[in-house]
Amino acid sequence: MNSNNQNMETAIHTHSDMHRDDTASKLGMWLFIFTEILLFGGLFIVYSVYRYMNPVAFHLAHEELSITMGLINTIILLISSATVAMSITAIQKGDKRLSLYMVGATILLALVFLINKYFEWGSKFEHGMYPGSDLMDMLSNGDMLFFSLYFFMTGLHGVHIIVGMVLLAVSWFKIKKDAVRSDKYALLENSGLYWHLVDLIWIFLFPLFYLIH
Amino acid sequence: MSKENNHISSYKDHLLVLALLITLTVITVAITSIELNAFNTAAAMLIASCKAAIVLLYFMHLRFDQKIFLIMAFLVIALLVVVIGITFIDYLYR
Amino acid sequence: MENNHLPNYLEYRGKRTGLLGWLTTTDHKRIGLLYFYSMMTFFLTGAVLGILMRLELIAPGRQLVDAQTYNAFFTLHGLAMIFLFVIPGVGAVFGNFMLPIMLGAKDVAFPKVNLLSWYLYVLGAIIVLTSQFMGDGPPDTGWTFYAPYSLKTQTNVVAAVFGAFVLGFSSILTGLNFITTMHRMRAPGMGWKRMPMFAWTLYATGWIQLLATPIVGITLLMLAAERLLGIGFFDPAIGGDPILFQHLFWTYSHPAVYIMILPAMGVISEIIPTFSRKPLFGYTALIVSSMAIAFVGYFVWGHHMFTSGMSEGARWVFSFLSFIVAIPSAIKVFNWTATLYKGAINLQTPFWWAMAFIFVFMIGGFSGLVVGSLATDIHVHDTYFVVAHFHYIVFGGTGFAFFAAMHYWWPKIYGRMYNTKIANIGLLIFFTGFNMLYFPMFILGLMGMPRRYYDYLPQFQDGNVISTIGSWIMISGLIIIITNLIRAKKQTGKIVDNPWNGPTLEWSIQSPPTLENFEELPVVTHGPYEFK
Amino acid sequence: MYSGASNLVTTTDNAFFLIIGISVIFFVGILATIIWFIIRYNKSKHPVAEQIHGSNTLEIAWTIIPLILVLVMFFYGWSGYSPVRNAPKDAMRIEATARMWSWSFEYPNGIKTDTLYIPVDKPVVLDLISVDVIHSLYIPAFRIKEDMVPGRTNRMWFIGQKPGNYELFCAEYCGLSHSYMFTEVKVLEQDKYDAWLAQRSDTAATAAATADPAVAGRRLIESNGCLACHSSDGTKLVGPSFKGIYDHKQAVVTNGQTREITVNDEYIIRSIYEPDADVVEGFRKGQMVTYKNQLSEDDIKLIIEYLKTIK
Ligand code: HEA
Ligand code: HEA
Ligand code: HEC
Ligand code: CUA
Ligand SMILES: [Cu+2]
Repeated sequence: MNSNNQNMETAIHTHSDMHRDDTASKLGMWLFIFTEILLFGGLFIVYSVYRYMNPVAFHLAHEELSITMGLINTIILLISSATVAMSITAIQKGDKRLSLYMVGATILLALVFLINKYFEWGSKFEHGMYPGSDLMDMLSNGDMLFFSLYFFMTGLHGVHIIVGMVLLAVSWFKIKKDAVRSDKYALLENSGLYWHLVDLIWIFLFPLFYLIH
Repeated sequence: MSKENNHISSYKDHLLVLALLITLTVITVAITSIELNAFNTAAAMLIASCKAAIVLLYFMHLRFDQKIFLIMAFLVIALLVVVIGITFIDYLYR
Repeated sequence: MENNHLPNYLEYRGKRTGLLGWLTTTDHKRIGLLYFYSMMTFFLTGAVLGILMRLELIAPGRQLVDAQTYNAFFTLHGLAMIFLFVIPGVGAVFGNFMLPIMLGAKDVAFPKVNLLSWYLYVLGAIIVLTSQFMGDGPPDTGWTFYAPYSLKTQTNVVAAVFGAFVLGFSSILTGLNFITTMHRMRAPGMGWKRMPMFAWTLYATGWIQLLATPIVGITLLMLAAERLLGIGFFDPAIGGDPILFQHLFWTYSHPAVYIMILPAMGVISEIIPTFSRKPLFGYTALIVSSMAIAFVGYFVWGHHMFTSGMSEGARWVFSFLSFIVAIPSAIKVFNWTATLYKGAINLQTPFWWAMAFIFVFMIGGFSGLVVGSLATDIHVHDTYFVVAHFHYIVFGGTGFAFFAAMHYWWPKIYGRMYNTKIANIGLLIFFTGFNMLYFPMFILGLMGMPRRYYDYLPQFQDGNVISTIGSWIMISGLIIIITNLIRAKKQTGKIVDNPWNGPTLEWSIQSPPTLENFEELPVVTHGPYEFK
Repeated sequence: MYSGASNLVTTTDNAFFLIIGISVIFFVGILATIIWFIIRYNKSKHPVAEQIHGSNTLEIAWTIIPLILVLVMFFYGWSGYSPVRNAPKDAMRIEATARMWSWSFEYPNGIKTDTLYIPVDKPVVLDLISVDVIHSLYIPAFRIKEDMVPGRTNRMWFIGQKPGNYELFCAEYCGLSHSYMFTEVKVLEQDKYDAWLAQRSDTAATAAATADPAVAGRRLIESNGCLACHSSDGTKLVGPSFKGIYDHKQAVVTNGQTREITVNDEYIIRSIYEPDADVVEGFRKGQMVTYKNQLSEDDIKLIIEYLKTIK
């Protein structure tokens, strides 16, 4: 009985390796991305409804945000999207070094994005604008909604940036250890997909909060 | 991957796409900085959608992958749009 | 071991044994059972609360508890029943156990994620349950958490909301896992048009789980942020719109009712062919109707808000779509009935459960039409009529299908047969009690008794008394049913591989299945319901 | 059913009977078919099943027929509901205010009551206002219900067609005493209604002008729903009892600090305008909502006079 089981153990292991299904994990990642799209979709609904109900306040409030900051961050994220895409091309071509550089660059850009965000939020905080502050309590209704949404949506986006960075960091180490390589790069590919999602969301957040009026 | 997906995008393609995206970004900033009222929002959202489509098709590889991913992504986004639309049936006609 | 069986998944010993072996398992069958045991615990918690509420309502005035406690009771009852029982429900227990086997696979696509879902489920459940004891007392908002009451009440809403959020995550991961499994793990020859109906309904369910759950997730997160950080979203005092909360809540929670019912319909679609010895009538139509329910069901949420002050146009659209979504359900009922035609009907316990399901599901569904219609819903909205509607269709639909599935697959899961005579008697008592418990609520609702009422006017007492007595009859039935099943699990004896002569793949292997399900990969050459 | 209590009863009940009627026909029909099949095609009588896979004709038939039927149902539901939305122009307006957990109705001439009085056969529009959470005004006999959402004004209208008293419930869960948020609609003949109105305006006016301020205060407390939360006999409800409250020493929590105060005029005004500023120990913040827009300082003076009388 015991030896029987032992055999089964090994049998599973060889089996599961033989049956590695990269398409399945990619499908899984896509499905997860769909979920994320709907998650932010819910917020977009809230945003558009409140914008519709308070057009003037939203217009005035958006002028408090710095377009330059937003633009810089947008470009940073776009570049990071390109670097992560190139890291995949690199690994597909077997160029481990370049791939490592590209993933590294992506993580670095992500960090710059966060630092930027930190200063952006920081300057708001300095002016006494943060969730729950007295200033925020005194805002008019529309402004309150605008800034609540601003903090909530960019905050949630920031959390996604951090998750993406963790995924990319894991991929980096796996590439380094050759656990991710030219014939087995699903992990990197999926982290890349996730990273593009983060970019995708920002592509909408940027005009919604910084641009349109 | 392996058998099912062996399209490898070139570095050059990625850089081209990046350039396109940055151009579009600059264009939105430019357009929205002039007063166009309602058109403003529409233009910004239109350009954002183009950018999103480019990211989905090229960076996220939907153009080269199995069609099923493209179909799914399209349906999901369509669903979200319909949900927003239906919600607005309430708000627009109150 | 009897009958030269190979060690089955219950006997199998891996690296870890005992409890730890269960808690670290990635075997879909064991995870299914983990869900089963934890879910039964929560179901019984919710059920006992239901019984207590019925006792309180046996007469006007205070019977057992005060108003605050009663309000906490129906909140926890709703939360436990909806989020901990029927939403994971049939899918997480029987889907996990049977889906890979029905597809001819060894496991789901992501076994570790599957285990993670279970842990998230338990974590979410624990958070919801501890919310009862922490902070300023058990939440008293109802399971719908309507703002602004949920923002105002001093009770521990944040924890409950956060628990529901975690549960949502678990549900999403299950859906993701099942969809991937169906796309990638079907055995050779098992085309989409050869998948059993149960798998198809799980496929439709998976998409709802993926695409609807995040919306409630984010909504609840916003609610929690509003309570914790004081940033405004829904409080009208700062310009928020409470109706928007309702929109977002129901954008999930209506599709969620189809998360509950679709797998249940799948179970019924498995049982009826097996016991009629006939292929499922209109297999393709049933697939289409499942997908249609999932799809159209996404757009009808506003029918919970007919009296909220929504715009006219929205009421029109939502009422219209609510009627449209009834059609696919109608198609299902007709096809089930037609499957019986010229069959060789074998009257076994699971079959009786399926028939009981159709009976109560029809009543629930028809009352759904009454509440879907504008004029009538204005009258019965938020009355006991709605309470009757959803108990008939949630408990009567999903709950009955859950019990039907237990009776159908029990021999497969444990390799033991229960006493069918006792099971039938239990069902009869249960069925009688069920109708006595919930039918009077329709009348009460038409008379105008609002729901979530701790106390009521004397003219409503008769109905309430009948209903409470019904609840006792139902308990008796349920106790008989459950003890009968537990006794079967313990009793030793001959193991039956395929007691019902079921046609689908899970019946082609031994009971209980081995760890790997199939000794060799099955090759499928025909549709799911071919007899001989 | 068909009591004719309001103009909405007939159309609503028609929709009920149509939907329930069609449903019962289907229910009985399907059930009978199932039973017939179970008996006729039982394994003992019909041991070999015929392997039928389906029939497109049938599928189409049982898609189209129910589709038509539900469209009919939808139409009846819709047309029964349409009048609910279109109030006649000349309707009488009453402002209905809900708060946890009481009702107040303000008539065109400024009178306030906690029971709804309406004249028979006259269209009445209710402006639905809530000051705290969502409530829902529900008159079962009239087949009408609409939520009262804070921050916006919903409307409902109806014609009471039969004199009598009807129940009025709060149908949207609104916290602790939701089930006690109950009052009545009194539908009066026109002449009785006029008489009532005249008498009410009279007493209100005289009470304010001449009578004992404590009586006026008591009336204010009744009509503003204070008694939903405060008893006058010492019973502890949601809020502290009014009995013996004046001049009483009380521990209150202000900004998280407990301190001792004496209940005086200033404190009572503060308690009514900013209830959350000082929270009486042992009670919960956020339950009582400000009465800033409902009660003037003069009103509160009268209330205080009344509070002084209950020792
Ligand atoms: C399993 C869960 C489930 C299912 C499947 C359904 C199914 C349906 N529900 Fe139900 N519903 C709930 C769970 C469910 N519901 C819950 C939990 C609530 C309350 C939430 C709360 O407020 O707490 C609720 C509340 C609810 C409301 C809001 C009531 C109110 O608050 O005022 C409405 C309104 O339209 C509604 C409608 C419907 C309709 C039209 C269907 C249809 O899908 C039904 C379709 C089925 C049939 C029609 C029967 C079968 C058909 C035939 C036998 C053929 C003949 C048919 C025809 C001729 C048409 N439901
Ligand atoms: C799957 C869903 C489900 C199920 C199964 C049930 C089951 C029951 N519900 Fe349910 N109920 C809901 C979902 C469900 N409910 C929801 C969503 C709400 C709305 C909440 C809200 O308003 O927010 C609700 C509200 C609700 C109300 C309305 C409260 C109100 O509005 O004031 C009532 C009142 O009678 C009630 C009663 C019951 C009863 C008596 C049972 C019973 O049928 C329970 C069956 C169980 C048993 C019969 C016990 C079995 C026990 C054993 C076998 C062990 C033996 C142990 C002992 C006897 C101690 N429920
Ligand atoms: C929804 C319930 C509710 C209603 C309605 C309500 N109150 Fe209160 N009230 C409370 C609660 C709870 C407290 C104690 C907590 C606090 O001080 O805020 C309180 C406190 C008070 C106090 C201070 C009592 C003390 O012992 O110091 C006064 C005075 C008071 N209310 C007057 C009124 C008046 C007058 C009305 C009506 C016009 C009214 N309240 C209506 C709930 C209510
Ligand atoms: Cu007011 Cu319920
Ligand atoms: Cu619904």
